[in-house]
Amino acid sequence: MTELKLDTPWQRALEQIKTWARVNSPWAIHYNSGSCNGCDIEILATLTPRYDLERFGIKLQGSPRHADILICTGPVSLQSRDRLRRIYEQMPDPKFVVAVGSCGISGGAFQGCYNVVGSIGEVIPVDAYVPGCPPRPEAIIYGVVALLQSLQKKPAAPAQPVE
Amino acid sequence: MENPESPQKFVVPIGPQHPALKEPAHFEFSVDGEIVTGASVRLGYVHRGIEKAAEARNYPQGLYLVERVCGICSHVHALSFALGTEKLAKVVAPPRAQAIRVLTSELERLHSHMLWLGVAAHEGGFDTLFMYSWRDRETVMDLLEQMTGNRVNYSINIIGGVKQDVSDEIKTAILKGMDFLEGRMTHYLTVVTTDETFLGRTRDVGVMTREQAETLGPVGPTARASGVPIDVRVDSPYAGYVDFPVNLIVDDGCDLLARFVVRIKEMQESIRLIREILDHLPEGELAVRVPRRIPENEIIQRVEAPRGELFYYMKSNGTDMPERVKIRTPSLCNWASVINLAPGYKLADMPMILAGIDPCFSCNDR
Amino acid sequence: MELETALQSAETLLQPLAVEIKRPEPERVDVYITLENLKPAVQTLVDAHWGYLAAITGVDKPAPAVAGAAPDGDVEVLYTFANGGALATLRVRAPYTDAQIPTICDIIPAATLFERELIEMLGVDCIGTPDRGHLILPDEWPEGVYPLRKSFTGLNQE
Amino acid sequence: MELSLHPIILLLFFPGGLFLFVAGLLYEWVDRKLVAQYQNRIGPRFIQPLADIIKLLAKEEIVPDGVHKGLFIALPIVGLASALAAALYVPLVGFNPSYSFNGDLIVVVYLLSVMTLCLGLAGANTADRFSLVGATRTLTQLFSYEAPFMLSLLGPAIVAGTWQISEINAFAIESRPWWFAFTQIVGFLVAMVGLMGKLEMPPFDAPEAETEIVAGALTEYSGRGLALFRLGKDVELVIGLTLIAAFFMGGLANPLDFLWKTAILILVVAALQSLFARLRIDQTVGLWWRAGALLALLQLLAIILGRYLQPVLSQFFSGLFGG
Repeated sequence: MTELKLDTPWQRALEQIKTWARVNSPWAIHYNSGSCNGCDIEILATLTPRYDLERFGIKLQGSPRHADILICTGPVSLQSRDRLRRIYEQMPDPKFVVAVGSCGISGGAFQGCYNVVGSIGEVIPVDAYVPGCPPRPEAIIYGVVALLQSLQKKPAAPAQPVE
Repeated sequence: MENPESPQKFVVPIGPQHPALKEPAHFEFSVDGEIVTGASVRLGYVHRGIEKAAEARNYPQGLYLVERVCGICSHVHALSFALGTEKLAKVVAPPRAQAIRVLTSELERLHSHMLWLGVAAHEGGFDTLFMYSWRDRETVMDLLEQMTGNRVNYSINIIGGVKQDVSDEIKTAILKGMDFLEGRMTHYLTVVTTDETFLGRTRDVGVMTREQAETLGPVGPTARASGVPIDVRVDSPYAGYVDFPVNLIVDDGCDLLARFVVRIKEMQESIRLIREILDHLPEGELAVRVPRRIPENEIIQRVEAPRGELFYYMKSNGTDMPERVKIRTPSLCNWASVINLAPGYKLADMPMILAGIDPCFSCNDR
Repeated sequence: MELETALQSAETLLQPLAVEIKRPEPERVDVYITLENLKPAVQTLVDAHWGYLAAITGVDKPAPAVAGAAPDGDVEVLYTFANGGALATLRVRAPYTDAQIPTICDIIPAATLFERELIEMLGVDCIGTPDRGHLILPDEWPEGVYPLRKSFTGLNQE
Repeated sequence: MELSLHPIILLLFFPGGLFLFVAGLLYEWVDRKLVAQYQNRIGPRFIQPLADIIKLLAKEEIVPDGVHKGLFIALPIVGLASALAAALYVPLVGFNPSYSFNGDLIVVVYLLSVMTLCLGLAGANTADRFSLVGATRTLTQLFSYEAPFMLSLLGPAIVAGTWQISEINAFAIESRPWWFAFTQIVGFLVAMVGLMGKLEMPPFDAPEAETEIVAGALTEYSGRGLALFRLGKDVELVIGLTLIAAFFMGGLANPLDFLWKTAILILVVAALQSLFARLRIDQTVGLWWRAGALLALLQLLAIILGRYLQPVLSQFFSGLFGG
């Protein structure tokens, strides 16, 4: 869809407000596509009193329709490959993906296993990787906040459809 | 357990992605109104083929892999694999290493049960207990990190012993943490047994009588909450449990409330055990040398994971790679009890009943 | 029940049906039985309330030490029962060509999960098992490919 | 306090639209912050609800297929409109309501439940399983808390002898020391719990139980529809709190009154939210019909008896206390 790029001050101001809102209230949804749930309990730990993601406005949502960020873990087992793609397509634009854990980057300890695709990047476009097995809650928070800051510079391009 | 899908039945699919499930699995509850009439589960979303991968890795690499079967009970898998390999090689780890292994597995039981207490309360909509129990769990995670260097997948085991020692400074930190947790445990026990709305959600829900428990074959706290006295630490003590005996905690409440009570009492028992281990930590070196090539042999090793009896069958063929590693995790046994007991209860009870057996999908999909 | 008495009772119970009984480890007894008296053996253990079924393990190409290994290799299935500290394992062998093993789901209903895994992982056909659906393998897994067999070297990515 | 402003300003800016949105967002923030503090967490910043709404408005709105498009778009708008309409008859910020006529209490309670009706219809509109279950639960909960909530509000109305909210508010201001919360304690409790049922706050959030049916009727909504529904809920929170404060806490004479009384109420509501586990839908309905409706009826009986015995009693009391 070609967006009519009006560069009037009103348009720029509106764009700034939209980016400010997106950066300050990123709702997340979590999907474990085959991980050993080490990363998943660290993601849940970020919601609890000591780390408390709600300070940054990040709320874990249940339905893909309500979410902006897909926090995905695990080396994408064959069974959950097209589920992952379906969830990604159910999310409204603008959407982002954070791959948590070294399994999502390169398959981690399960490289070469017969039922594993290997990395999340092969299934859906990923915006931020958080390495670690499992990464500490601080690292996960840093990854999501870094993604938000990168939004500050360039406003979100509409995601290209996944083939 | 795929029951026939008759068209007029209203089927509620709780799919791979669902806020109640921390890990993917596909449940289909056939419902009329709010009452569940049938339940079926499709696992396999987290299957990575670890048993096949273990055959292509030598023993130390296998230890690294087996720790990542499940993130919550990683030490127990590594302990079982290490004990099994030592049995294959007819080697016994030194007593100090055995005691440190038991210390770590009891700390892991504490953090796993607290994690479960939070998630089960969250399933029932009691978010405050979720937040409180996970806040207190951070103390155990700090202790584990101080002792082993990592919060999850602490890999303190090596084949033949342990890597890190327990210095006096760590000992005092653990004892201080245990005092704090003991107070919290009594608080949780009172909350779980007196809070009216919580009792409304757990009393007489998901009842499994003793006879059903014997036929459906659950293991661990789910079985002990229905009066079945099975606990590998008591039945066939392994590692340090020989010199630090555990007293069995059984409750014949048979319902979800009993499962909460059994697990909280188990945490109190773990705290007592940790204190006892730290008082009489045996002296000696930490590990013993194990040859790279393990002679041809075949063993069965059973270990008590936080969720129940973990069963390892290992077969070596003289090379430095195992010929067969069979991992039967406790969650696999507990599934039969959930699926057969679900009909009759309300749809709103399903997340609580599922959380009652503390399912770990990465454990049972391997 | 004390460890030794448990093992003794298991041995006496299974003596008539067993081809051979061994004690590989102090707390474990192995009972080699033929395919036909698998069900009666399981039935006797269950009737005597001898512990519970801990696991069904499939092993591909067992050690040639036991006589009668089929020429093109075969699968050995171990039914392990646990009673307190004692373990009793019933060992059954089935050649690749027609790996047919009678199901024990009618005696122990909870064994259906173990059998489903055995069927899809090692290609052993449990006759009469109530449910043969994939337990942990993905839906689009090709037919006839059994991952835990030594002959399987990896899913040739299509 | 009388407010003489141009009706358009009344409608669009001050107690009406814009101010109500800001007040709703602030109250939602106070509510989330308090619940977080009770749970030992830090909780969101004060601009969080504003950022949520703007972000949702800027998101792409997906209309799922198998859904009646017109209804899908219209329901959130109707829901928010009915909530805003109800705001006109309620003494917001201590000023007299912009419009009031005899019998507007019934109209306000009806308008507030139109919002829940829209939610139920929105859920039933889509084919998604979770929304269908959510819709049935929303409607069952609507029918269960409506009666006790209405009966408990009737208490002060009967004592004040009128159906007009502004007059009840004036009556409550006159009898200042005798707050209705003390004289009609049962009515106050049932009204408070009724408000929490109406806004589907935990422990009554079975219709949108996150761990059972994802987001209940709102599962399929994204972007604008979701923003309007959330805004409607916030506005209803403000209206509900003002209504209960006006009736049971000695009326709202000036903005300061409004502020500290609703602050107390939201403190109590947040505490109740974090104290209990979520009740199943059959438990909530059982609680309402067995406890709620019965208590409210007893309360009404007591008031009616009090009305007729009042002339007799007042001489007795005046004799006692010297008038």
